[in-house]
Amino acid sequence: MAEETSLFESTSVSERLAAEALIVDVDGFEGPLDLLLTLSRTQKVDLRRISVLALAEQYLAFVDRAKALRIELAADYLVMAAWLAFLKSRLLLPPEPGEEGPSAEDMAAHLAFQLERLSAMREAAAQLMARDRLGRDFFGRGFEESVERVRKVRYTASLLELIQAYARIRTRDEFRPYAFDRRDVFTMEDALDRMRGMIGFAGDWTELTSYLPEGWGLEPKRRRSATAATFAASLELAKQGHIEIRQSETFAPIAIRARTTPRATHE
Amino acid sequence: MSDSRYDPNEKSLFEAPPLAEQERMVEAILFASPEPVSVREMQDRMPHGSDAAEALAYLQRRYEGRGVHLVKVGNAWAFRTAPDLGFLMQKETVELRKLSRAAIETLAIIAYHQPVTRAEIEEIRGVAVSRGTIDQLLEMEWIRLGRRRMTPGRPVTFIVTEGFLDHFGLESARDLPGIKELRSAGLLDNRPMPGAEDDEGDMVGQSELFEEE
Amino acid sequence: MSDSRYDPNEKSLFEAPPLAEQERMVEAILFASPEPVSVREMQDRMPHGSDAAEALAYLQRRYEGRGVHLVKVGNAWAFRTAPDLGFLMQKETVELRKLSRAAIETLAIIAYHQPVTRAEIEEIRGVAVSRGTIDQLLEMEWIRLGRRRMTPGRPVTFIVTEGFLDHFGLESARDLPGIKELRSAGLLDNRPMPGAEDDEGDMVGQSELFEEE
Repeated sequence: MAEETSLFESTSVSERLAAEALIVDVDGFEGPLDLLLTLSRTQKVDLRRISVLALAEQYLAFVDRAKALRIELAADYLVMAAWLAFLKSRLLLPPEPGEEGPSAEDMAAHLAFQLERLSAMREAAAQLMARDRLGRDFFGRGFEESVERVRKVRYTASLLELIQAYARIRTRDEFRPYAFDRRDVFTMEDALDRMRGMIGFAGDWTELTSYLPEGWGLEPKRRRSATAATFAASLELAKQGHIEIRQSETFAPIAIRARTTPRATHE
Repeated sequence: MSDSRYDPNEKSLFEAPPLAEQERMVEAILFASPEPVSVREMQDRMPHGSDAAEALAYLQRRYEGRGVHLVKVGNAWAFRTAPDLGFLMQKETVELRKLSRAAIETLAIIAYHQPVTRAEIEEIRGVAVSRGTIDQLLEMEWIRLGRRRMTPGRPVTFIVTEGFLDHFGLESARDLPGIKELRSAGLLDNRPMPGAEDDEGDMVGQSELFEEE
Repeated sequence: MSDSRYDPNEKSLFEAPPLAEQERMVEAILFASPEPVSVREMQDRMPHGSDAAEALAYLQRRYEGRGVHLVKVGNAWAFRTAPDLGFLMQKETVELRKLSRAAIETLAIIAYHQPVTRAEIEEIRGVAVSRGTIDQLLEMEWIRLGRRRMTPGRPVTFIVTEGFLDHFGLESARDLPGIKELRSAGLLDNRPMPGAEDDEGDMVGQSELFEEE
């Protein structure tokens, strides 16, 4: 069979065997229809004039032989065998009166059509693969001239986007997500800077609260932050030996003064 | 003609370059590209008022019988070496990927029956189509997804690509070998098994493709 | 000539193909090769008895004045598109891109507050304005320099252009809606927080905030 040969030419034997092993289990047939097609060729007639009855018998004989050889047949083959056995009985027996469904002749004709169509597709595939092919028989341009892609980027925006952008800026404070607001935070670093500049003049005990920066003494939130920072800074300065701290009793005002004596004479 | 070079900077805005110049332009564009170029793209790159299709017709005639031919691939055009000179090109030959028998048959069924569903391919081959077969053909860009079939389940369909046409030197799927005979013999029809429910609805097959254009 | 295809299998061993055929061969070889091909190499690939150099001379003449030329590159030959058609080798694609958030905010501030200095823009946005953002807007010709502000340092101011008004379909920058209008038009879904209402009072825009141009 010429078209079969050319079909096979395009595959190496090992690949073909591997592919077939995956699909079928008997003699390299690709399913029952493929097996039927092969069997039909033994009748040596045009597929249109094939005896479906004879073909059914051939197929059933094949399946019997496979069973005798204890070849495990895929379900597909067995389904087809059952269907062909049914078809065979229908072809042989006269139709029962009042029987529903398609006639045996119609079923047989359809099977013949399927075989003819598969055969035609095989032939078409072979013809297709035998055509002159790009990269084998004819060739494209080998050298690729660089087609410069001039990418022009044009930026655009709509009026709505413009307006919304502006609105976003102007109303940012209303709906921005939580962010730590540093405006009301007086840091220890700030306090240290401030106190270092002032401490030299503090020869006498001075209340710590008088070191609070201007504008931080009134609003409670700011006052708390500034007080905490200033107290922490005073501890740091005391530790470094620049100042002394005293508090007469619990919760009494804290006072500080600059140290005049070296740290070594710590009392 | 060779002196009347076209200078794009001197063109008056609405005057198309002479046809001979347009022919040169189409020639240059196609020579520069290894892939087929659509008429549309040529037109876009050519000066205003050009008629790429007309220039192509002239160019095609000019290359008749030459060592390279102008061929049509779908809606695009490309220069390809004359097939009879393939023997000179061992150097350029790329190792063609080996396709399994199942892949070749599946490809042919898609080409001849497109748009076609997987169920229809299986019906024709009488065996399940492995996922790998379809994947391989998709990966080679020889097939792609077509429109979904308007039947229950809305199955996807497969059709062949321009790359497929280019590879097999076909202008369109209509030029597939023997397709006319197959159609007139009714072998491209979908004929459901008598008595079986026609769950694919009207499987129009290639006829759909032909009506479309 | 087109019918006298050369079949390598039929050649008598020592008879060279006709020159016209040799020309076709050279044409195909040069076309398909990714690199320039030397005469020597062509000769090696062509049937025995061929004269690549002579065929090449004919081929070169044939391509004179065409859209592609046969050019010599070192010791080798190649097809190249005609230099005067270089402009066809450009494919212009216009890509529309959205302005960045920084750019559109800056633009909005300029539109609402013009003439406005960079320092003022930064104050309103609350973040520094990069040089690139201003440059981009200048380049798009949506903003331009206004008069210098008569304050220390005499900073430049920015104003929007006719092109800007044109693009956004505005007759003047004064037509831009205020925050109140935006809110009543439902363009702002957030409700003002208590006490933040005076934000709008702030937004005096062009004339009040800064001196008129």
